[in-house]
Amino acid sequence: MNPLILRTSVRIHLYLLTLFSFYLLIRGHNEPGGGFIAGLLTASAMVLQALAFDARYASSLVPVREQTLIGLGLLLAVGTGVASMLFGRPFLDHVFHHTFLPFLGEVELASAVVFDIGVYLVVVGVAKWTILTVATGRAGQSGPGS
Amino acid sequence: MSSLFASVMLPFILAPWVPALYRKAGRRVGFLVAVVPVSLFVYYLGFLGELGSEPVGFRLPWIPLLGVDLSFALDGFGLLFALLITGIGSLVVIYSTYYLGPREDLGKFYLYILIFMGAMLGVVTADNIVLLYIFWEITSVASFLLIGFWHTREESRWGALKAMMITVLGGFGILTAAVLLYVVGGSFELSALMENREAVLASPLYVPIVLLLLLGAFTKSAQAPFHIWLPGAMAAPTPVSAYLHSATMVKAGIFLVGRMAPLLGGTPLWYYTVSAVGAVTVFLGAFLAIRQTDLKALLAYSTVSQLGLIMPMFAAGTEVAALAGAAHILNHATFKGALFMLVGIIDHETHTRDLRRLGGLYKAMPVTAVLTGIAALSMAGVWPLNGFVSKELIFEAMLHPPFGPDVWTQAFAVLAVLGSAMTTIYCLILAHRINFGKPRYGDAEHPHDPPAGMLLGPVLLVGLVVLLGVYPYIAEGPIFNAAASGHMREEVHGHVHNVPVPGMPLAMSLIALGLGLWGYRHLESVRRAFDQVRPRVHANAVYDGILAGLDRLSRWMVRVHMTGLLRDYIAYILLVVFLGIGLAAAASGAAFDLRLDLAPMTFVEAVVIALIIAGAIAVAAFRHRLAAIVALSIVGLMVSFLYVQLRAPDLALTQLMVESISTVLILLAVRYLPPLPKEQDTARRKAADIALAAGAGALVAFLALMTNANRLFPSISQYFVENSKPLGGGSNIVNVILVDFRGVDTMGEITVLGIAALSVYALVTLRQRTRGRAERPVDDPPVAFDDPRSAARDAREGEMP
Amino acid sequence: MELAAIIAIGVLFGSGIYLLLKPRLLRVVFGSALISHAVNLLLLTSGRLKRGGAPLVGDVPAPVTDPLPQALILTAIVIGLGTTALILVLAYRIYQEKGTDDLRQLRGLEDES
Amino acid sequence: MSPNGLALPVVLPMLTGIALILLPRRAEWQRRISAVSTAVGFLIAVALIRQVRAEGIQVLYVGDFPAPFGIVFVGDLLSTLLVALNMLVAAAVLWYAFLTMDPERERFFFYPLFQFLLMGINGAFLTGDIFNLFVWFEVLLIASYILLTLGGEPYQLQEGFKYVMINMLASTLFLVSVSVLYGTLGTLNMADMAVKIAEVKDSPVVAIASVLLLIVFGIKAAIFPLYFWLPRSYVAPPGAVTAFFGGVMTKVGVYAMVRVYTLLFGVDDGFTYTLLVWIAGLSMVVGILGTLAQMDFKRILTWHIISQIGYMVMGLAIFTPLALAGAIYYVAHIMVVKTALFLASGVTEKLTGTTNLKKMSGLLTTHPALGALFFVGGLSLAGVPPLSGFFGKFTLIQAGLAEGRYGIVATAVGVSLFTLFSMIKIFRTSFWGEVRHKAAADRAVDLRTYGALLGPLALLVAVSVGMGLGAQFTVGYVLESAHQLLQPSLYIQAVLGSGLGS
Repeated sequence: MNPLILRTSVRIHLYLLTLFSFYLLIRGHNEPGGGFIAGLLTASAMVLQALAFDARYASSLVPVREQTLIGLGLLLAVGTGVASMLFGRPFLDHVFHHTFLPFLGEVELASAVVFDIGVYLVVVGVAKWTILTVATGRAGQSGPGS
Repeated sequence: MSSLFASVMLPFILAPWVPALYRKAGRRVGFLVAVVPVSLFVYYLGFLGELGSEPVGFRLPWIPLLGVDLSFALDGFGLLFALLITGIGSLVVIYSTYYLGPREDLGKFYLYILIFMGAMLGVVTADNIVLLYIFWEITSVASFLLIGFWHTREESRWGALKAMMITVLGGFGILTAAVLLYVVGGSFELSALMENREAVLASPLYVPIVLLLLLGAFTKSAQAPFHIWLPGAMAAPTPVSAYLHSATMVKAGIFLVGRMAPLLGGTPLWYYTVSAVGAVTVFLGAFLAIRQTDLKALLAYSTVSQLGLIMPMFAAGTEVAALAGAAHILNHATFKGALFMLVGIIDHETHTRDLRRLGGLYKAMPVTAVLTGIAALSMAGVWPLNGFVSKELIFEAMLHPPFGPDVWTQAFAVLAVLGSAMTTIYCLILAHRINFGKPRYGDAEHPHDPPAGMLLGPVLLVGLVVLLGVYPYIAEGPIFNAAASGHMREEVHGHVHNVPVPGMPLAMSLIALGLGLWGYRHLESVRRAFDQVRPRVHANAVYDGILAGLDRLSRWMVRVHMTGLLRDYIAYILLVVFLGIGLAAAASGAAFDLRLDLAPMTFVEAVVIALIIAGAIAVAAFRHRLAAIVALSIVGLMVSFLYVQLRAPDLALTQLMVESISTVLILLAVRYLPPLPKEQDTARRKAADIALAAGAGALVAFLALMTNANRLFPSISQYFVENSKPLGGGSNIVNVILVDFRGVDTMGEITVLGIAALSVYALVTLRQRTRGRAERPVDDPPVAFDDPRSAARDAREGEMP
Repeated sequence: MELAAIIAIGVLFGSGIYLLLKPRLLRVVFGSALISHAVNLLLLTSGRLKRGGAPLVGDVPAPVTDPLPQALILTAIVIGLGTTALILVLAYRIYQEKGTDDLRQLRGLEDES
Repeated sequence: MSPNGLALPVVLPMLTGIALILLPRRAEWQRRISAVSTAVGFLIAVALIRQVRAEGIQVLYVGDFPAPFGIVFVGDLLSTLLVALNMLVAAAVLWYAFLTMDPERERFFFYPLFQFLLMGINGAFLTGDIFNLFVWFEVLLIASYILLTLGGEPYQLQEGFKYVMINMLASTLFLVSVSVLYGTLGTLNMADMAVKIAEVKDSPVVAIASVLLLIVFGIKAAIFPLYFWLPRSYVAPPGAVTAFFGGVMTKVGVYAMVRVYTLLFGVDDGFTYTLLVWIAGLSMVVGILGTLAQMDFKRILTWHIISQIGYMVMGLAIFTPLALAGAIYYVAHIMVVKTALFLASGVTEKLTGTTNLKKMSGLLTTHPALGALFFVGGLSLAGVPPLSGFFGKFTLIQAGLAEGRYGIVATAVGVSLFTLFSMIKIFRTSFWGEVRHKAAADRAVDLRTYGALLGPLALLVAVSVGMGLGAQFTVGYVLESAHQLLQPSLYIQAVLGSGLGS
């Protein structure tokens, strides 16, 4: 296959898959989907990029350090729990509130969604980092040391 | 009597400061330390004449939950020991200041000595058996440290270990006996147990209690066959031998027998066991002493022998025996303590303890020689020294056993006389052979008497030897009778005699002396004769054999099953699972209920499952790694397809994604791994593997079937179905469970993922080998101590960022 | 259905164990992957299979399949992914350091007395 | 403090770990933050203990979902005690790690990984849900995998791989048992399970599930005959890691065994008792046999772990309040003392460059303070009075003899003699003797560093001595918690009683 066609189609794939993964993430509370699936989907989009181009390019598409992604994701997840504690509620007690967003229809602004976004970020970070590390046999963007 | 408690604690409290004191005061530290035992000695002297069978006590709750309190009681029996501990302790502390060279670590030495002193005082004043045991073990530890004081010598290290192992073994006996007593008598307090004496004697546990307790006593007091540690302990500096291993610690076993006798004694078991062991020990100790050429070893065996003489006195339960025992404890401490110090002086002056290289010492060091002679003759039981006084009593006690004379008690008496005869022989060696005759001074040209400070201890002790021999009445009431009373728990009014009283005991003494004299005159032939009679079984050989055997067993065990092969380890686990589940199923006995509750299956599902099965077998069978990977991903895909069929859309999606990502990972990783070679498994091994694998598969299938057939309770998941929307605000129940109902699981799970990513990164990136190693694993080739490489490594380690 | 699933579980588990017994690192990794499939299916069958639709709450109440095992399996799958990645990397790092992928040569016995 | 306090021992290390990942990897920051967090964690655990003592068993319904549906965290006397000890030991080990960990490992996430390990362990202690327990096990395991292999030395990798695979198999078996339990009992909440198991006591399913769980936790706890992974894998990593693993990791398995046997299954039938008592005896004997031929400081200590687990199982098997108290006391004692001894081995390795006993001697002459600390720690391990080890052994002997279990008591006593033997072996060969290794002054470990290295060691030894001298308090506490464990209704009541109403 012509590498150009491959690359173009893969790039289109990337945008489509990423969009789709956001969709899966948001609707996950009501339909099949959720943070894991969305995260894994985004990760496989990046794997495609890595196969079509190279690992470094693929990783540069998400210009955030992997460890930051993971850290932030974990922070969001545990943060919802801590937040509920700060409000005097039991740990990880989620609140939700229905609202209407354009294009997506009725969506609830649930702290559970924040939790799920955390999951998503962790999965993306982990998948990206692991694949890059194994693919290059070396560190990804984050070299040792600060 | 809180002062009693304070007196026991004082050495412990002061001990930790000694090393610091040593750094300040240097060699004079000994005199400062001596203040402790001297003042304690004075304190205990104050009790003289006050105490008999009625103790003074002190009690402080410590661990009432376990029945262990700080309860102390001092009676005449304990007082005798306390006086020995502090009195001889004072002399030894002063003596050691001269004995130990300027380069010795006196700080540590006196630290250990003080700890020992406190512990020993604790042993003889504790009223709670567990408390007694605690102090008992501390004496073992202190003795270990003191025997090993010259730890650069192999024999010190070896002797220390042996002493520790054997005495601690006995200690465990005491502990176990104490707990059994608690089970039977409901208390650890001796005074409380005395009230329940009948229950203890009647209990079926009485025999094990006695045997375990005696194990403790025999090991500590070096009774045969546990005597082997005491000669080894002679590797300690001589002051230690004088203090711990002749005057005090080795008498702790005797103390224990004496202390427990009112509770456990009075039975044939008690009396005959102790007497038999004692009699054998008297004989064996003396026999072995004669064969020694090292003066300290000779003294060590003689101590063994003498302890065997005293021990049965506290098992008899008669007044005369109690008195004899009490008197001989004191007397033995005086002459043996003196002898050890004197041998130390001789060693110090002539640099040898080999009696073949010594002779005519009287000319060179007359004071030492005279003192040695007097002390040795006292040990032989020569009138009018104190050894004679107590030996007469002992023989008399042996002739009046508590259950009447029988063939056994006569045998004990004969052994005792033979032992005494041999005692006479080696005492004459000490008194005569090294002091007179041709001058032989070991390595020294002109040995001479040591400074007065060093002689202080021996002079005082030999003074006592003479005083108590000539006029024993001075100690009769306040010490001997008081101690006997304390031991008997009733007032004893016995009498000692300083002049020979015609009778059977005197006859026995004379026979022993006569035989001994004859033997000494024919010493060489006696020695030769003794050398012929080598015991078949050496207790030492047993000890060494046990250690060596365990060592071999250990190596064998590790070699046989710790193969280092993952295969074996997995197989062990599986075998344990098979065995465990088999046993559990067999033990529960109930019949299995196999009423299956099955859902219908569609054709598509059947095909999917068939593919999964085929794929799984293919993964296991394929040798070509790419083929195996393909088969593996087919299995994964089919599993996710199965999830779709089984109404699990979220699972199907996740599995699909995970499958693709892990396939990519495997493919990437495979680049770094070599191709799989043909395996040369033997047919047998392969069959074993297949059998194990098939068994494991069958087991899991069985568990699944069993679960299916035993749905004992309805599931809680109905709650999730009902509340997903109202409580979780979502209609995808699985997702709501994940983020809401069981959000903690998810939190943990993404943490696992995060850690995995960190790990992968760190594993790949951090390569120790390329930049040297910070900490080497132990299996590396040994690096010499002065290897420049290791120096460089240390330099790296030293710098902290 | 359950019977067929159970047979599949048994075969998956058995094959996985068979691979764990093999000396090559890669095959051991494959074994662990098969075993986790087996266990996930086992968890699924511990609930009842196919007793209703997918666990989504519709407007009309309808029986659904037990959602709880599905949630548990999801957790287990994700944990499995993490572990697999780690094992893989460990395997190839061992090969890099020791120059062999044969567990029979990775025994660490020679250093012991 | 509301029951939310129970989440803190999990949340705090997690937040700390996250912070350490997000912040620049500067060694000082990493150290300071983890030090402060661990110290605070310890204080929180102590506060939890006080709360449990004052108010009884604490239950946190995570997410406000009632039991048995949501996940619960349960703090009773045992679990909060173990959390506190975990944090205490962790603090000491961290202190040691600050001084010894090489900069490379420090930069490669040692500190955050350590925090995640703490999080997993605390979670395992606190959770009241069997699947959640699995998750915490996975958290602590995966953190342990990497801590064991971090640094990538060949020996580490090779032994680490086996460790990982064996634990993977154990986790698999754990999931198998969870699915059996869920399939038959329909619940995951342990209190709920206890209620249901009590109704169907005779079902073979219960017996099989109990044995499966015993095997799963037995692998983690390294009981006989499932210990073989331990002796080699624990000697591979750096001193600080070995110290923490040796002190704490296997005790999580012991805790889980104690929990399921007291809450779910009980040891009242002859089969379970026989099984446990044989496991206990053989663990003791095999563990101690393993030490006898070893001539390596760390290896002797690692083999000991197995024999000491035997004592804990012995207490569980006898199953009286006193016996269980002895087992708990032993767990606490070993966590402290074992870590201390491993730290001592680490310090000697720093000083001499080896753990091989044949290659060092005379340390008592050159480093008397280290010698004293090791000696006291070793005696404590061997159960010499009045140190902490003695009271654990004493309580177990008392409990065993009161029940007439003579065989196991004899084994326990005999094994402790050889425990002493092996401690003395170390002392004899490496602390006594001629000075054969280079003096500290010649080596890069200067006196100040050496003094600092003794700090964490001294802390732990002091705790051991305190535990022994303050036995009235410590034994009282473990007795109280044993009573609590032997009345599972308290636990069930606390979890389900108030939970059903909300």
